[in-house]
Amino acid sequence: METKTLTPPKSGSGSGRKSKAEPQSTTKPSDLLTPEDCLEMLKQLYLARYFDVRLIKEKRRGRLTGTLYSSHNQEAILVGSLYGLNGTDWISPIHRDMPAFFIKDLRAGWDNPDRLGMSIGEVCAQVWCRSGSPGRARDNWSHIGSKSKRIVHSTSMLAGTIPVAAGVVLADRLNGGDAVVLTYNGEGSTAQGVFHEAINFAAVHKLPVITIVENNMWAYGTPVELECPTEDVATRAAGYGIPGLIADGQDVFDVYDKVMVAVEHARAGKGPSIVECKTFRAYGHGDHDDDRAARYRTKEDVESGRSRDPIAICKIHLVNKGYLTKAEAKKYMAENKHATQTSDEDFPPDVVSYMSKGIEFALASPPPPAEEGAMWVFREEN
Amino acid sequence: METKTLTPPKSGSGSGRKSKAEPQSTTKPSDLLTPEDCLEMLKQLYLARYFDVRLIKEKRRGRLTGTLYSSHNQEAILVGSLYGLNGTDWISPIHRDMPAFFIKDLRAGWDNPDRLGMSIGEVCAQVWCRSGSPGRARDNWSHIGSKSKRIVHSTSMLAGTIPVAAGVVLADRLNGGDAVVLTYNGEGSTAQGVFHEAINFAAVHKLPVITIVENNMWAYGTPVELECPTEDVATRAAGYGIPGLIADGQDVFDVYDKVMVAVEHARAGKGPSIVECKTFRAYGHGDHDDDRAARYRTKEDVESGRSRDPIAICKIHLVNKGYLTKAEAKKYMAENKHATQTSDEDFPPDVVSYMSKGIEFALASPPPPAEEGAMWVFREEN
Amino acid sequence: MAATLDPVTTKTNYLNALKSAIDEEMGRNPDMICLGEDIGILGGAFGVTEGLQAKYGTHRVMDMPISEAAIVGVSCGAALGGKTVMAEMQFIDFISCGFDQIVNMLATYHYRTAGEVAMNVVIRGPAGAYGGGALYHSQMNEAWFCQSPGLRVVVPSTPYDAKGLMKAALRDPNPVIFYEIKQLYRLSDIAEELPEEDYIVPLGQAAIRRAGTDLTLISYGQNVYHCLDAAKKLEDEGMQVEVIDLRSLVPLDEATILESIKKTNRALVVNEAPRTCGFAGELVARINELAFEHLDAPPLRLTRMDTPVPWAKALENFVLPQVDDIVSTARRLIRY
Amino acid sequence: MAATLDPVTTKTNYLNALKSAIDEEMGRNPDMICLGEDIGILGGAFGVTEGLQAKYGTHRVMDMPISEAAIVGVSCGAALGGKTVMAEMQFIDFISCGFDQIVNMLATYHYRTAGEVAMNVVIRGPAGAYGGGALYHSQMNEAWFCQSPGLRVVVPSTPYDAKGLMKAALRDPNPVIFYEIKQLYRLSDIAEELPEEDYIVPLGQAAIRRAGTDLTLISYGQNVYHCLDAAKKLEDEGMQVEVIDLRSLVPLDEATILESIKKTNRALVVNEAPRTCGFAGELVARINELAFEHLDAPPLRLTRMDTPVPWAKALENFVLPQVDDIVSTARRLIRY
Ligand SMILES: Cc1ncc(C[n+]2csc(CCOP(=O)(O)OP(=O)(O)O)c2C)c(N)n1
Ligand SMILES: Cc1ncc(C[n+]2csc(CCOP(=O)(O)OP(=O)(O)O)c2C)c(N)n1
Ligand SMILES: [Mg+2]
Ligand SMILES: [Mg+2]
Repeated sequence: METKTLTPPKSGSGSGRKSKAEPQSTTKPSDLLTPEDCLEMLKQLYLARYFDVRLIKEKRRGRLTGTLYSSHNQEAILVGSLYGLNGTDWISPIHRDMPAFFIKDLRAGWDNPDRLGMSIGEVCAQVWCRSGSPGRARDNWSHIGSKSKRIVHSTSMLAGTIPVAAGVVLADRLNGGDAVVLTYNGEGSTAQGVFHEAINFAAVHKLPVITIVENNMWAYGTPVELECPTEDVATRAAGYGIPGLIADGQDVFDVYDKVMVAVEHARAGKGPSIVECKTFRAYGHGDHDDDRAARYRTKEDVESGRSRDPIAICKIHLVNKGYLTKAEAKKYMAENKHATQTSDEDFPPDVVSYMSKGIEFALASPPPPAEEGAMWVFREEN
Repeated sequence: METKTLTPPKSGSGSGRKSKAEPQSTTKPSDLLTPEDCLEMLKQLYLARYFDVRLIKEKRRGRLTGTLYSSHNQEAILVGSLYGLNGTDWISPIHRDMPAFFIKDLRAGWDNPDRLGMSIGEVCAQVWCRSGSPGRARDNWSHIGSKSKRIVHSTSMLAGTIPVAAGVVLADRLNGGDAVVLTYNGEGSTAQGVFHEAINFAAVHKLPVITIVENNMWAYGTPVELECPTEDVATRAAGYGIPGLIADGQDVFDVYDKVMVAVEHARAGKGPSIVECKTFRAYGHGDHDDDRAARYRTKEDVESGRSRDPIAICKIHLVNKGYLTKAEAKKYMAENKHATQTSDEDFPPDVVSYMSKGIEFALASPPPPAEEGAMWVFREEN
Repeated sequence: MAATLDPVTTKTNYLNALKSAIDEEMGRNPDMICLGEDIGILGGAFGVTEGLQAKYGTHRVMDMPISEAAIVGVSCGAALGGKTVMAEMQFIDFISCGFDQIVNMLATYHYRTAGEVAMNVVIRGPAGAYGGGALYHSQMNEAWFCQSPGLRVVVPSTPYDAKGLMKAALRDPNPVIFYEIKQLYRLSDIAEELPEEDYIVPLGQAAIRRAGTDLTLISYGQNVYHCLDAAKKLEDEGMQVEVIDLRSLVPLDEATILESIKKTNRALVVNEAPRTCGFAGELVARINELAFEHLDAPPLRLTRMDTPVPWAKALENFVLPQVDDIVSTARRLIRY
Repeated sequence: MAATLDPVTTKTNYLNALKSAIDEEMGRNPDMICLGEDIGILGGAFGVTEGLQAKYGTHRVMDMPISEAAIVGVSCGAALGGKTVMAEMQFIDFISCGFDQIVNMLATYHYRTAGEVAMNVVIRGPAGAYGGGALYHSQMNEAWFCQSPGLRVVVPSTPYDAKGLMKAALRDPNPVIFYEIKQLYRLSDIAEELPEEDYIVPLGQAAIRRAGTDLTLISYGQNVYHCLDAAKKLEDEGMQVEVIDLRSLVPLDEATILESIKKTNRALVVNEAPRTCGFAGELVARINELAFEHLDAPPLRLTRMDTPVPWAKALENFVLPQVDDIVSTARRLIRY
């Protein structure tokens, strides 16, 4: 843990034009977070990491089916972007965002049954392909959602949820609501046509659509420079005349700050933003790709890309703020480790037990009965 | 003809970032045009106008089938953008660009059989739905093209030719060529996803794709502000880090200047540009829409939108340059007239006869025989 | 709107029937919105939504950018947010530009969510050939969507059905692809008096347009009229042909088809879509499954050739089924 | 590439057969290029293009942005510019994102230009269910393209065919949609020795995988193996079933189908795609048209139910045709 790792790769607005949404004063939204908030965010980082680490291990033991798209090293984007939302806000996570489903509105209480996020049990039931999944295991992994919890259900088709997200906040606005929607997309996905169509539409109508671009430098086996012609993906915002913000995706508070600027902008009726979060994909594209990824990315690149662990960076902030002692910071050392190098002792016990209860819920849930394959093609009642 | 009408609505670069492609010196490409060039451009404007006017009249007499998307008042975009091209460059016109098919490489000689543009007879044969059309009247109006004349065949699906245009110059580059491609699109069409996908791809690979945006303020019955969130459509370029130039679409020389900057940029391997040409749609979206358009656009808007006739503006330039006397300028007065108010006397006789010969060619060409409907679904020989 | 001026004596055409269906549903359902290109200020390319924006406001009748994928995707989102959505494709041919959002997002939403979320979305647009519209203003591409489970597919052929099916579609919780036959929009021959009171035509019920005993002609959309014309000619030759108008393809009214074939023992399907993998072939397969034992001749289909729809009229006629083709094939089948 | 190490004793799997076809065509045709997501640096999600970029350079093997519409459209443009193009869809399911460019631009180019411009483009990608891939990694959406005139549609089921059909497709001047069955990619059971010399499998020729007299089973892709398994079980019961592997759907080898049915007088089509408007229904219709007089029983089809492909294995099995379904339906048909 050296302080130099706090330095973000870059910051500011990626759009050519100066963003009107940039904070004007020097007080950042994160300055207003309480010590409890900050410690909660650290704990959520642990939870997101533990969830991923645990799944990696379960997958290696052959207990899970389907592909695992690890969110390791990208957790600060999820925690930082979700922390400031209202429960009634919408989100649309994609393949690499599994923890988002239960981190949404987690602030409202980890065991609060009324919070507007999925339970970790539901998410585990989905991963374990059980009927306790919100989608009854009819589609895989991240393709779950919930109308009541305000989570859009994605398909596999990248960027395909952005127009849906625009539609859902359009409906909310028509109903007099003030919800915003956060859509998550990899940098590679921003090349899709529907990304353009949806953001253009949202910009014309100033809809509260915030596109979080998780720029982890790779889209499967293709580096960002073959996906995007500009240095920053946030530059895409300039084409729509909307703010294009860049956050240090390793720093949960910087993500929080940039997203809250976009959220305020959107809630005030000023329209969409793009928030690019600079990060780095820790492993292969999916777990099936781990071996090949080790060949198409140099060891040095991977090491430097992963040198700024979001848990470590969060701790530095908390120590600097005086919310955590150095000794406390060293109590659980999940950071800077490969998933398989970690043990449960590297995580706070309540994090481990929360996830374990989620798995218990999943395992207690039976697989869906075969006949369900033919059900729900249509809604039959009127 | 008042000089105030020379004032363009706007100029400069629409992208947020200062375009690297802006001319550095004060000598504009059009300053290097010879008097013959300038007079030829005026004649091409007359020809484009006469073609349209004649078709409007023929259509009203019930002699043509299909919809006529008039290019009236937008001719300077076609003539100005095409004039500086090489014959071996590619173009992809769309519905409102019928004159582009024969204006391409017209500079190489109106009666030059080797020029790399369509003959006006072929274009007329297409409009009259005859077998002499390059597509043998299998698809309608602007959906013609020619591999040998280097014109991409469009479908009706707006913006759909941009990736095709990118592909054709990709092939040319692989073959060691230096061709550029001009793709034409209305401002409304830039909302399509494939616009984004194609330009993003071209920008990543610095392919010589120039997108001419004919911003005539309306997409059918929808005003530009409901199609595009920025004041200038050229701003879309900023999202790709490419030049976004704005031309006065009523001024053939300004169009020429901006397009030539983009062409040089592209030919030098620096990649794509967007050139927005500000103009105004003279009539309804198509001739079927004339009556309704008169209701959804105010009379004042239409009058002011059409107050800057490209023929008139070209003449002012030529008079100012000393290439045309004021008397000569008044000889043919096609400008500032509704199509039905013009007579053949408003056009130079060689323009009228050129078009008339084209129509003769068309009428001499038989309709395609019925059986051709079933032909050419596949190429059968190997 | 002429249709509402004097409902007792004024006949309503197909287009006005659609217009009044949408208007009435907008009136009775405050949660319904309309999305499409040029549907507001202009009132639609053909005028189906004329007057709606003035009546219901720009927030309920939205002029969309030229973005079919966004139109469909935004419709999905609005439906997820509780709205009923009418989404217009300016021509049904352009639906290909929103294809992924239809087959992978819209069609599957209810299935994927195990019934949690229904997509109350009607995607409608002008369709069909025989009008010189060429490749991209003539399509009947319903088979793509019949092959994509989760979508209802509807094709009315009369003003009464256009109105009743549109209302049923807008009230159905499932996504519907609604084909409007643009050649019928203003055809005065088929204009008819419509009930003043609210009515629907339920999805999944075919109509027998003409009773007969010698052969069952099955079609929908514009081809229904070709079948009726053929039936008249065949009657002159002494043959009694039954004409079934399917009206909705998904769900399909198999019972009516079966009943008819039990009586006629012969079937001919007429369809302007391309032959291979079109709905005509599907019907032939179903007739086999349902009624093989009742068949005295092979169930046949007359379709467009496997070509696009060409522009020049002679070419268009050549590739599309014509009344005379129906007559001669029907004759052959009856004499089989 | 194991396949080329010792061609005499080493069998080639389906994936390596494809790889060598593309490699050899790239070698013999300097005007051929490959476009796709992750096909260069990575060598493709499944490795079909592994090593090609190193061998032929980044300008002939291009890693494309995640833009299926651009991949197809750029392919059209490159073909217009004289190139032969192999365009990969990372999964065939994503073809929906490039749908308009395929059905309206690519498929019609030769038609629209009255034969001036041929589109020498092969769009290929991994396809098929039975692998737990769920809704978006399991599709067989070939019927959409069979319904879109101007496209050839090919589905090989063996390494020999995979290589021979790929080469034929890459030499065919027309656009081809090429379905690779991903469950077969590395299946060692079906690996086989391939000729060392150049060969093609012409498009439009079916293969009889097993001769029989009692019933004709018709399928393609993965279902061919289900049919062969069923045929074995039926043989144990004393029934001789003929199994036809279509290999290409457009063009279709009608002659082989007719010959077989003349002999067996019964046909069953097996197909993992959804039922309504799938290629199975098309085959049933064709069999009617071709061989009605030779049929002793209705030609039937076993298909996926009209549902998406669900994830959980029990559900997936439930909606897809299984060997036992084929056996019992075949038995019923033979005893009809
Ligand atoms: C439309 C579409 N095309 C291709 C794919 C296959 N695919 C899945 S993930 C992926 C890479 C995504 O990269 P990026 O958007 O950067 O997200 P990351 O995986 O890096 O988080 C690709 C190509 C897909 N899912 N959808
Ligand atoms: C994909 C697609 N959607 C819709 C249409 C119908 N349409 C034809 S022209 C047009 C308006 C085009 O406006 P713009 O791009 O500004 O060009 P303009 O006609 O003004 O020159 C529309 C909506 C189409 N042709 N293609
Ligand atoms: Mg990425
Ligand atoms: Mg316009």
